[in-house]
Amino acid sequence: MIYFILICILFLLMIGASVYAIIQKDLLYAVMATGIISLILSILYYLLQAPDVALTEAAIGVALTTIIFVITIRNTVRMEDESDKKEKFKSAVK
Amino acid sequence: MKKVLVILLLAVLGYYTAATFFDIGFGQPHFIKGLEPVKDIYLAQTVKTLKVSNAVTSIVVNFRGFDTLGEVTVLFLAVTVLGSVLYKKRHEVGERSVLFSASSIVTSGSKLLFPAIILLGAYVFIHGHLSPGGGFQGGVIIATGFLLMLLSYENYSVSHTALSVVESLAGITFAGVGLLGFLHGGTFLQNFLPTGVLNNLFSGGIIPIIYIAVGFKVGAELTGVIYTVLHEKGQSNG
Amino acid sequence: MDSTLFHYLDYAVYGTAILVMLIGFYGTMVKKSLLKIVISLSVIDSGLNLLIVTIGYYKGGTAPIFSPGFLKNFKDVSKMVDPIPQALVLTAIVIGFGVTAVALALVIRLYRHHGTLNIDEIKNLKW
Amino acid sequence: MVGTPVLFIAIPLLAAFLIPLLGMIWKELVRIVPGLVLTYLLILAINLLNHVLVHGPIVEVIAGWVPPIGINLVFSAFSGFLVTLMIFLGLLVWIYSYRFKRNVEYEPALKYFLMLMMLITGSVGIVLTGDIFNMFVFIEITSISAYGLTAFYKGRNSAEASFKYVMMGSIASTFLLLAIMIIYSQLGTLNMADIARKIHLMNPTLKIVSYIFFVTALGIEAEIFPLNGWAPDAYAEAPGPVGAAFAGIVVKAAVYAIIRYTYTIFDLSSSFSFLIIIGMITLIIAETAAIRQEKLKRMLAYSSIGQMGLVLVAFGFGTKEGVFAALFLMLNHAIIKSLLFFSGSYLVYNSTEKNIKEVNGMSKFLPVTSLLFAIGAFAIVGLPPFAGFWSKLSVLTAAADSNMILIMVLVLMVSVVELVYYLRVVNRIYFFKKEADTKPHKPTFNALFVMLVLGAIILLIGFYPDAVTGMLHKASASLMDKGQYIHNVLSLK
Repeated sequence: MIYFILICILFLLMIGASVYAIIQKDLLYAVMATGIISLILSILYYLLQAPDVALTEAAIGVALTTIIFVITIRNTVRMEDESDKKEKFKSAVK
Repeated sequence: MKKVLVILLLAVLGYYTAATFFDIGFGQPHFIKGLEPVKDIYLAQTVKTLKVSNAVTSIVVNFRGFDTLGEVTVLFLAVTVLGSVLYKKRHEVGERSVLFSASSIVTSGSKLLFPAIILLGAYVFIHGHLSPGGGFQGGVIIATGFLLMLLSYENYSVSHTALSVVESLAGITFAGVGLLGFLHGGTFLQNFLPTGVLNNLFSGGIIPIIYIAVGFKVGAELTGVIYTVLHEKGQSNG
Repeated sequence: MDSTLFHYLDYAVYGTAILVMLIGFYGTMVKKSLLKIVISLSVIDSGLNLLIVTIGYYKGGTAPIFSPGFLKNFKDVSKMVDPIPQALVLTAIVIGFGVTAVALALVIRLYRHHGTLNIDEIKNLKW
Repeated sequence: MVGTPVLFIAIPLLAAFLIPLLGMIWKELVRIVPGLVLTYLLILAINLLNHVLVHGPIVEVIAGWVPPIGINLVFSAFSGFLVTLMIFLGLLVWIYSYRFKRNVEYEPALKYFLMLMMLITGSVGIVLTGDIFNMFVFIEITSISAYGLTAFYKGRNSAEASFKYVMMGSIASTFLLLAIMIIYSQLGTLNMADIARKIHLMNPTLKIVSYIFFVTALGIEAEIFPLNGWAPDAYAEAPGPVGAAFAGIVVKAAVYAIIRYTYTIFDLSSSFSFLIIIGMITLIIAETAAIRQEKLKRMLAYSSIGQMGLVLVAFGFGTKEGVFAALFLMLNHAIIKSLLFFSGSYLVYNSTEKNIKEVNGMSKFLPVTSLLFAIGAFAIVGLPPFAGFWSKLSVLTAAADSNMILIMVLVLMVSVVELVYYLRVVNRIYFFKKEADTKPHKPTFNALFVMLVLGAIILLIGFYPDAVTGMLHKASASLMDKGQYIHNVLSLK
């Protein structure tokens, strides 16, 4: 039973994260959401008896893809609607 | 209006995809009865002929090794395309973008972790035929090690020449081992080495050799991707 | 009680994967920001990969690794999950990463030229 | 045995990995080595094709596992013909761009030639492979190099065109993987011949769904109507020779894939009329769009899309004559459209907009290039005595044989539209006054050589079509014979 609830929570989290990744205006948060999708995916792969795929997804999806997105956002704009272009990543972090 | 149309289109697509996959069913044998699926042959031959413990490795490197050659080429091409798309004349190359200024805890911590990460990556791809993992996973782990160093040290740099030499040599090893399979009247990528004993480190014939080459290649390529993108300091209005 | 619940769970895996894919498709078609489109493409890839791995799964199967423990206890190959979808997904993930990197490089260059990522403002070519 | 088909993949890959190292020794090697590789492959292809026409298809096994276990390559008369054509065009594109790229620096030149070689290798792989997932990998190789080549020039809107292409391409690969997995989940195999043998056991609904996914995915690459939004931009923004490579090599490979799925793998009775319908829609819409274009390369791109529609129509007849006509069209289209792209990019060489009106009066300054462009234009419309006449004639006779008079009439009407917009350009070249601000650019020796070779081939086929028809008949016979294909692949021990 507890197992069931756990898996259901994983599924709901994954759908929630993907919806969040699409509707969130702040691209940095959206990218973090894709990172969370990958993390949940790699747990699911492990549960589906695919350890090789889980390892790959954890390394590529969570680490590399996310960091490339973050670097791109750093070099371009952070907000989706770009209403004020001045507000860049760096000033927001500090 | 457009959104409604898109949602309608996606609803149709989703309905048919979902119907198809619910039809296929989850978790039970779904192949049509009476056929012998290839996976049974793969699993049997993995132990019997190739003496490899990890069936995914044997498929990726041997049975469907040609796919892997293509896949490595895709990554190689991605690095090439990245360099071509983001190419700037030498004097225009900007500084590296710095995501954050790292404190001394981060720098010394990553210095400490870096050898361990590289070691883990090497372990993963050397043991690719025995345990989960392999060339891709190990290569990616090594690339994350370099990523850590690049992020925490502002002036840490990887020699571009060294990266491309490693990449080329690993690629040549892969294709060359493949061509050596023609020895003794064999075919491309055919195993020509003794296969050893199951679950030993030295087993599986050419599979560990190819996976180690793939590991080096993927590591060098992904490091190259990160390095190229990181050196792309954006001007606000270009 | 438990078994019926788990029966619904069967459909939940496919449902989740397809839903994630559809959400990604929605993003690629509706969103205006180039980066958002690339994010949507990577969401599609996630859903697709989950779908493919799920096809290879058998209930109560073990991972396709002939470890010494497996050889001692089971010796039954049919207890293993299908390794082929896993091998294909391995390839697909790496290829997807390469495509994502290329797309992001193009995004950076478009930003360098136009100073914006909004599709409506970049439209020099007819879409 | 003179060589094996796997060398078509292995040698270019080996060279691609070697070239960055060789470039460190002597920078000129970066330009020379791809040409040497392509020359060697062309010789190999011609040798193998001669062998195959006499002795029957070669099936190459990889990694020592016979089909359906391992991956296999099939070099039949049909695939061999396409491979030879592609490598020949690739070699011409290389000769054309060898000096064209002189003014480019070392690093972009290295990347250009690598991407060009991989584009050709990927397309050859699509044609040769006998495994559906392997085909997916080669499609990805081809499309990634195409993305890079589209975005090669900095100044124009190339990155935008390329981004569009990336978007469509990613969606295409999603559908392709879905279709592959549906088939795998039912039949448990990925080998084409094995699937073709077992496909009748599959649930019809699943079969239709996977066929539609396949055609959607490949239609994006093959420029079928609702999915070809990327094509005109990519053709217009890519460097001139790359446009020729797209029209002559990439699209051919994608069309090959559609045909292989329709003819060999799926035995759906309604799929042939489906091909005719989508081909006809593509043809009509593309040709009417071409007449409205103001930029030369966009016009050529729409014309290329239209020709692909015509090829699909011809394949859709499902008869031996139809297949023969389609293959003849593919051959002619590859040669003629390359000539048009090569000469057209010199006619508008120095302009930034590449508008059609900038070709005005070019015949006085570039007589040979203008003449060759005119030959290409007349040939692609199908005027005698050029090569295009015979292919269009064979399409019409094939339509008449299948009692499809409506199709015949429509094809003729579309040809008139085609004639109008090509004549408009030729008219401007010969009878208009040169615009004041356009500066003609003399073609380099290599470019002129390539164009003359292509023009000579057009005239040769025009006056003496028997030079190729024998081979085309054998190629179409090898495509139609599904049972023989399955037998050849699966009888290996």
